[in-house]
Amino acid sequence: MNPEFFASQLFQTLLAVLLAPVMLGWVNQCRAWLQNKTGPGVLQPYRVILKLFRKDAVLAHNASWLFRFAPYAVFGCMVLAVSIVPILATDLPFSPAADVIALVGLFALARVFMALAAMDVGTAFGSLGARREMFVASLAEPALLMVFFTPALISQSTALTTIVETLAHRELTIYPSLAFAAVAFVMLLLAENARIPVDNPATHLELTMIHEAMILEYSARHLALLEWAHALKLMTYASIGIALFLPWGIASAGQWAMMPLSILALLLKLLLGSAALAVLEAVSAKMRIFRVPEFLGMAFLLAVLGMLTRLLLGSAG
Amino acid sequence: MTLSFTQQLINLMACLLLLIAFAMVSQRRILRLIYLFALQGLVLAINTAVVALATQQPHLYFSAALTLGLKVIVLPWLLHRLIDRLNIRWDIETLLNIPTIMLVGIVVVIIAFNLALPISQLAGTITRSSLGIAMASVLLSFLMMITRRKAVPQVIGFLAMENGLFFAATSATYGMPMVVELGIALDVLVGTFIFGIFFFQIRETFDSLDIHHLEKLKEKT
Amino acid sequence: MSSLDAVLAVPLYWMAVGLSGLASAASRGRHARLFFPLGALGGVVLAVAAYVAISASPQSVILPLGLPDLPFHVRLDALSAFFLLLLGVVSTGVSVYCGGYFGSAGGGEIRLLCLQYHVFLASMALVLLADDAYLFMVAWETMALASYFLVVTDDEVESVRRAGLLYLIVAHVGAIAILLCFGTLQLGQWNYTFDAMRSNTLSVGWASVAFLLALFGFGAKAGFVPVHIWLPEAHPAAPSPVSGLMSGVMLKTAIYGLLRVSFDLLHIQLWWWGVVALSVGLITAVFGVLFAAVQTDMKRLLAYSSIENIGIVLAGSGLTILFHTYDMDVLAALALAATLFHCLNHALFKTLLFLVTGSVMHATSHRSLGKLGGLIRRMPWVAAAGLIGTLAIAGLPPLNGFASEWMLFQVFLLSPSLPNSYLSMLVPVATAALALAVAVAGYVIVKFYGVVFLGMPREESAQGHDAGSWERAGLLWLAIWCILLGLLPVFVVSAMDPIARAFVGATLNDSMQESSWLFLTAFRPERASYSALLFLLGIVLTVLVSYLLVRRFYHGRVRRSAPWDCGYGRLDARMQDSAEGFGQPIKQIFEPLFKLERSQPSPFDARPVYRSKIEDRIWYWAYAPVIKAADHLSALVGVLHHGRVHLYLIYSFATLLALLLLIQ
Amino acid sequence: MIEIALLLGLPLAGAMLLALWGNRAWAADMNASMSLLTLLAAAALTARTISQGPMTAWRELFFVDALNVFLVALTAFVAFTTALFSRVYMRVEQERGKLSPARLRLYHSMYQMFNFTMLLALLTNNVGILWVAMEGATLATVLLVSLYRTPASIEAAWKYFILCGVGIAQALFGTILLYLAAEKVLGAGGNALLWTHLHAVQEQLEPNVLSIAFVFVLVGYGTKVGLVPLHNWLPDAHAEGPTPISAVLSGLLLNVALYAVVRNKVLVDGALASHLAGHLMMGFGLLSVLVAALFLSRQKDVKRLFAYSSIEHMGIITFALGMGGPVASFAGLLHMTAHSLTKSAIFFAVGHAAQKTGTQIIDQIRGLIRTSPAVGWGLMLGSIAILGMPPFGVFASEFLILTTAMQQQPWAAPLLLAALGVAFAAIFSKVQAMVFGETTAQRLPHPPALLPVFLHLFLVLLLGLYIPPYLAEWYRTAAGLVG
Repeated sequence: MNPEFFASQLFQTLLAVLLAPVMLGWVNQCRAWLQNKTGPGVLQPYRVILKLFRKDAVLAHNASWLFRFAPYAVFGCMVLAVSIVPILATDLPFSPAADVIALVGLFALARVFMALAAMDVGTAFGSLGARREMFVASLAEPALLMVFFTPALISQSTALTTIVETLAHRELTIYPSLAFAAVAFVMLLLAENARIPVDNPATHLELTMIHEAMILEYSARHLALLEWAHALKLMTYASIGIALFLPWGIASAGQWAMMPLSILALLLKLLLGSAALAVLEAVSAKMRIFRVPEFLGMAFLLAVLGMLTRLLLGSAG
Repeated sequence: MTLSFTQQLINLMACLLLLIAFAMVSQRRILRLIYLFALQGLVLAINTAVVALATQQPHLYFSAALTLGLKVIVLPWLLHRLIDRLNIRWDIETLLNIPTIMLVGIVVVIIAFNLALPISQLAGTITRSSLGIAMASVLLSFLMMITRRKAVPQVIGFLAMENGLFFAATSATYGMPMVVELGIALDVLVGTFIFGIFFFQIRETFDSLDIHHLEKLKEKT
Repeated sequence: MSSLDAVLAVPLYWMAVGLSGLASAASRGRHARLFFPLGALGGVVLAVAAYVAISASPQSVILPLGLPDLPFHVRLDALSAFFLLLLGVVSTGVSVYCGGYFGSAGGGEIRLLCLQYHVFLASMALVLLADDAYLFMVAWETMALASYFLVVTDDEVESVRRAGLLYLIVAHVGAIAILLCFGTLQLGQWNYTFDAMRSNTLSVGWASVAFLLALFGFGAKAGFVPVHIWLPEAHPAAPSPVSGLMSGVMLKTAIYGLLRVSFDLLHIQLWWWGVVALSVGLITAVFGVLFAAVQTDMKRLLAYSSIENIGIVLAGSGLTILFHTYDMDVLAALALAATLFHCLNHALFKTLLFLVTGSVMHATSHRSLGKLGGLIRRMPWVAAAGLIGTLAIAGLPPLNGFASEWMLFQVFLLSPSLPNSYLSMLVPVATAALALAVAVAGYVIVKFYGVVFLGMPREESAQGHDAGSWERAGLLWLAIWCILLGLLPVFVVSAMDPIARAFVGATLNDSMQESSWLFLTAFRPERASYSALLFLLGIVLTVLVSYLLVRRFYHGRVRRSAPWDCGYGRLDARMQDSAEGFGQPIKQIFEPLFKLERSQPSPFDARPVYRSKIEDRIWYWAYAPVIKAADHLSALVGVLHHGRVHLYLIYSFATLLALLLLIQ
Repeated sequence: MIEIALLLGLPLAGAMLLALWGNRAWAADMNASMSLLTLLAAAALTARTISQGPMTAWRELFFVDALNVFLVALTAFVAFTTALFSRVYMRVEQERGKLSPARLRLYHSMYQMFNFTMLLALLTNNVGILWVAMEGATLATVLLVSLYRTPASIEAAWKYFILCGVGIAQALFGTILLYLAAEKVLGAGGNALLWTHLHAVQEQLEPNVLSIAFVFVLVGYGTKVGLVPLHNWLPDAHAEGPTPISAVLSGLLLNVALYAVVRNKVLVDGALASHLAGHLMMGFGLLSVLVAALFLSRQKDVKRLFAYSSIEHMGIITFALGMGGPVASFAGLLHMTAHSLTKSAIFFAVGHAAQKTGTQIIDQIRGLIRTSPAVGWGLMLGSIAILGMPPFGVFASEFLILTTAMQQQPWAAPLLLAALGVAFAAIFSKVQAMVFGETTAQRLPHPPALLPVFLHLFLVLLLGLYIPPYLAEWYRTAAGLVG
């Protein structure tokens, strides 16, 4: 494979990594507006991360190597994830290395490190957060797989690039099965990224928090990496959603001319998508932890229904 | 067709045997039971002798004599001495009441006759008609063993059954070969002795010959 | 010397080692360090010879032993070679580990242990080699017996005895079922060699009977629901290395038997067999993982997770049967490869984890998750090995567990092409079940690792020391294999090509086109591909880059302090989340599945005690009634033996009359 | 025909001598040596039969073929090993004051007498003598069952005597009927009861009579085999008698009784074209297996437990022989051998265990491998063998029987599966409790006689792994005779 591939790969990855905090900032900004607040501004996440990097790290006495290693692992996983998803163009040298199943595995890997690190110090909060995280994930992960499998059935492939190629570049057809999958995906996005109604990133109330409880022991650069990884995760999910459900405008192999256009398209989509997300969060309320299974169960069901409709309607589905 | 005198005689004996068998089943007094047993043996011996006379089978004379010696004299005498030593002369209570036993006995006899019918067709002996009776008396003494509650009558029933078998042998086939006859006789003799030993063992262990002492070995539920 | 001779020599060698171990008078430690490593040598030889034999053509030999008309037939074909490879690799690690483990810990007379252990290994090898029903059954039951004696090593403990008893009873009933299955297969000409059975053509009905008998019989050993009941009892009871072998290898011999009967000995297959196997497998998988989630004993937890994995394997073989019956042999080959690959992977990481629990118990003499914690600081080696096993069993890339599960998912995604519409409708549900099982498995194993190795010790007594060198070596061996198979799956998978060609008549080259050492593909590369190496490379790269950047631009000063306690100040180990706590959400959601009894203290209780017991409903549904019925019947017949001689006479009298009337 | 003379003469002489001096110190050794000589004679006879084939002796009064010589060898062997075991066992009993010298005399002489009757029953060619010998066996053992003179033992002996006596009487009636049928063909006189002659003319025998005769014979000898529902004497007698007697009862008497049934079955099969006899036997066998399996779980006395297991195995053998055919009969005979050896070995081990703990109650025997590993492992391995676990011989025969049943009588297969499962659970749970765990046993005054136990187990193991060709050939011919 020629160097241009790597160039595009590198470019996309860097773009995503750099864009991620902005997107998070944008979502928060929209929420602030929706709640009639001025809001901290779009660049707030950058400031937070930079501030954290400058500080000295504080570790618990009994924190083990796992605790210190976890942030890097999680960050690495997220970078890898975002570089697998075709955001701008489908000719990524890296994509054959991992398909959607591997992508889910990647998220799981990050999550497991996160949870283990949270349990490492042995505080009540950490283990509680880890438990809730893993528990939510144990229902969200199969649902996510199901969501991926619907387009996989359509495009006869689990490789993201192939999926996007088929969905984006064949003549426009409406897939009812994808509608189910899309709804399910949005629900999962909320659950997996610790958004309302499943989790509230803004709270430190132990009864409700999940993600925050896990990273409670972290500080300085470790925390910075985790926050960044968190933003990256949201970014990745957003771009997956784009790739699967609004793939139009993504440049296919070798079309360098398309690139600027697709960048514009991407930015537009992200802008709108995040705004929609903010709206969604603003209008819904945080639910009790034991409502979450029902919520995710619903998502799971929808995803399976998507597959079923696909099989039922055959190629039309 | 008219039966020959000997044949009539044999049938008469057979009927006597059946009668005695019923009498034993219904007998309440142990001493009488022994007498009846001796009587059975006597009839058996006579019957054998008659058959021997009629068919000129030398060894039958011998077995007649054997029967006379063993079952009319020795065994009754043994038993008599036994109950003298153990002085048990009182009445025997049975499990069922006598009439019921009689009824069951009748049924048994009917079955026996029906079973014996095809066989006695086959048997070419002048005594074939009595085969059914033989089988009946075997089963009757079986019945007697079932219904008696004391040890001694059970043994008498056992011996009576052996008589029935002997009768069957004579009536069906003019008796078994000599060797077998001797062997059987030996077994019976030894058996009776051992029974005698048992009476004393049981007596000294349970100081009674009532079998309901011998009902301890069972499945604990 | 052909590879068959080499393979055949190993069980004999093991027997010899066991017997000489029985004879030797060395002190416990030296005895263990001498004989178990000797056994490990056998394992290495077996692995090498078997790997060679996979690609070789089947070889067979007849031994001068056995029944008059039925000498022992031995045959080494690709399938047996593959499972022998599994046995060899795993047993090597376990034997090395035993050298340290039995040397100091693990009760029981070391000589007997040594004998039983090696007989166990040898019998497993013979099961895989047998080519006639008699040798197979002999080896099979010997395996059961040897493992039984190993399970009841600590026979003073009442629960251990009960577990062993339950295990042997289930195993024996299963064995009789297998025996009847062979009885059906031999078709009445009393030729018990597998060759003869291959050539027999059974009617559809009898074939189904044979298959169901095999499913039941082998299931009783493999632990399919509902005959899994012995498994979570026996595994905790046994010494850890033995639990490892049982769970890692012995369960696989049952899978081997099932494959042997349904693909090799039976000449036909019916599509509904596949459906039965698939559904039983998935039910088993989900059931196992849910029960694993609520366990508080680490070995019980692992035992239930074995049930889960066996269920997954069974589901895979079910799919294989389905594809095969519809002549979609290319897919069948892929499914078979995935199934076998998962067998191998599960053998490796499950054994590894059992050995880890062994070292933990060895160090802390605790088995309950409620007491352990924080061992990562005291036993770094074991913790590291345990982490690898954990990531592998959780199905996380780039380790081996993920590779086989990836293949299985690919197979499931291919199955909509089944001609029967109902079946293709079944598939999404099946996939969902599989996905659920895999995801919850991750939950379970995080609970396991987190509670055992992370946090703070929940009891002061649970302070361990790290494992000895022999134990480390054993752990390391298995861990390395987990990584290797994860990074280079293609080597193993492509080695299964002969099996696929022999059993489903398709070569893996069609079902995994352009698989290279780097890329594992399913069907077509553009359809799906996965490269663990690149994957790892990516992660390592990004981690390195980010680490170096952080180091470069910001000083990495670190201050140690007490964990943040929200100002409460009396933070202690008891406040960590317990194993029960971890299981609680699952308990909450899937409540109807479990038989729960909780005793919760009242708020005014001076010394509050919280106790909750979780039991398997299936015992009360399936087993208790049977036992009750048997007792009832035996009470009935017990009345027969009444003690009165008159009655006995009446019995004979009645029998006599009845028969006489009967023959009239 | 010197071997036969020795075979019958030695035990008889032994009985006479021991009747006089059976209470001496050397009596036990003499008992053993007599049995050894008998064994040697049996070996010689076996060798001759293998070389020369079937033969008759003394005006055809005796008859030897593969079938009965195989049982003769087995009988002599088990009798010898049991004598070895009883040397030690009985000495302990005597020192514990359970036996008076007089009773010891009785025991030794009757032991030899029992051997004599067994061998006579096996060797004789005359169906009538066969009956006499069987009755003689009852008479010889009945006093041994009540040897201890405890109420329980007397009761057991009484039941044994009455039930077997009555049963045997039925057998005699059957024999008479057989004679009646035979006499039509062979004419009156001794020859009409000679099995060889009967076998020669079996097709001409009147079927109707023979079927009735077989019913009587089956009920008669079946009582001694211990077929349900005629089995009720068996557990009592096994439990209450001295352990060596339990061993020979289980190991020998049941076999010989079954042998008597089989000999008659051959004739009946010849006379009747139908498979009536076989079906009757299969029915009895299956019933015995099922009922015995159910009884097993209720037992509290270890010897009763294994007595019921004997009933179960006799049921299996009867079922197999009833099924017929080369494989099933082969398996039946193999099972007969394996069962005799294993069961007697178990009784040896149980005897020692009971002496150690001073009780036969299962709940009071615990942790045998702690005090005396040899006894414990003997019991454990023996039970494993009797439960049909490979690589022991019992498994080999059960393997053949079950697979054959699956083909010929599929309806019976699930029943057998259930019965074997229940039996396994019942026996193994009790044995495990006795062998493992904390112990209650104390030391014995004498080292236990474990040579017989492990000798038997070794042979059974051999049967499971390797049956030497000539032995196999021998089984085949015997199976051919059984039909």
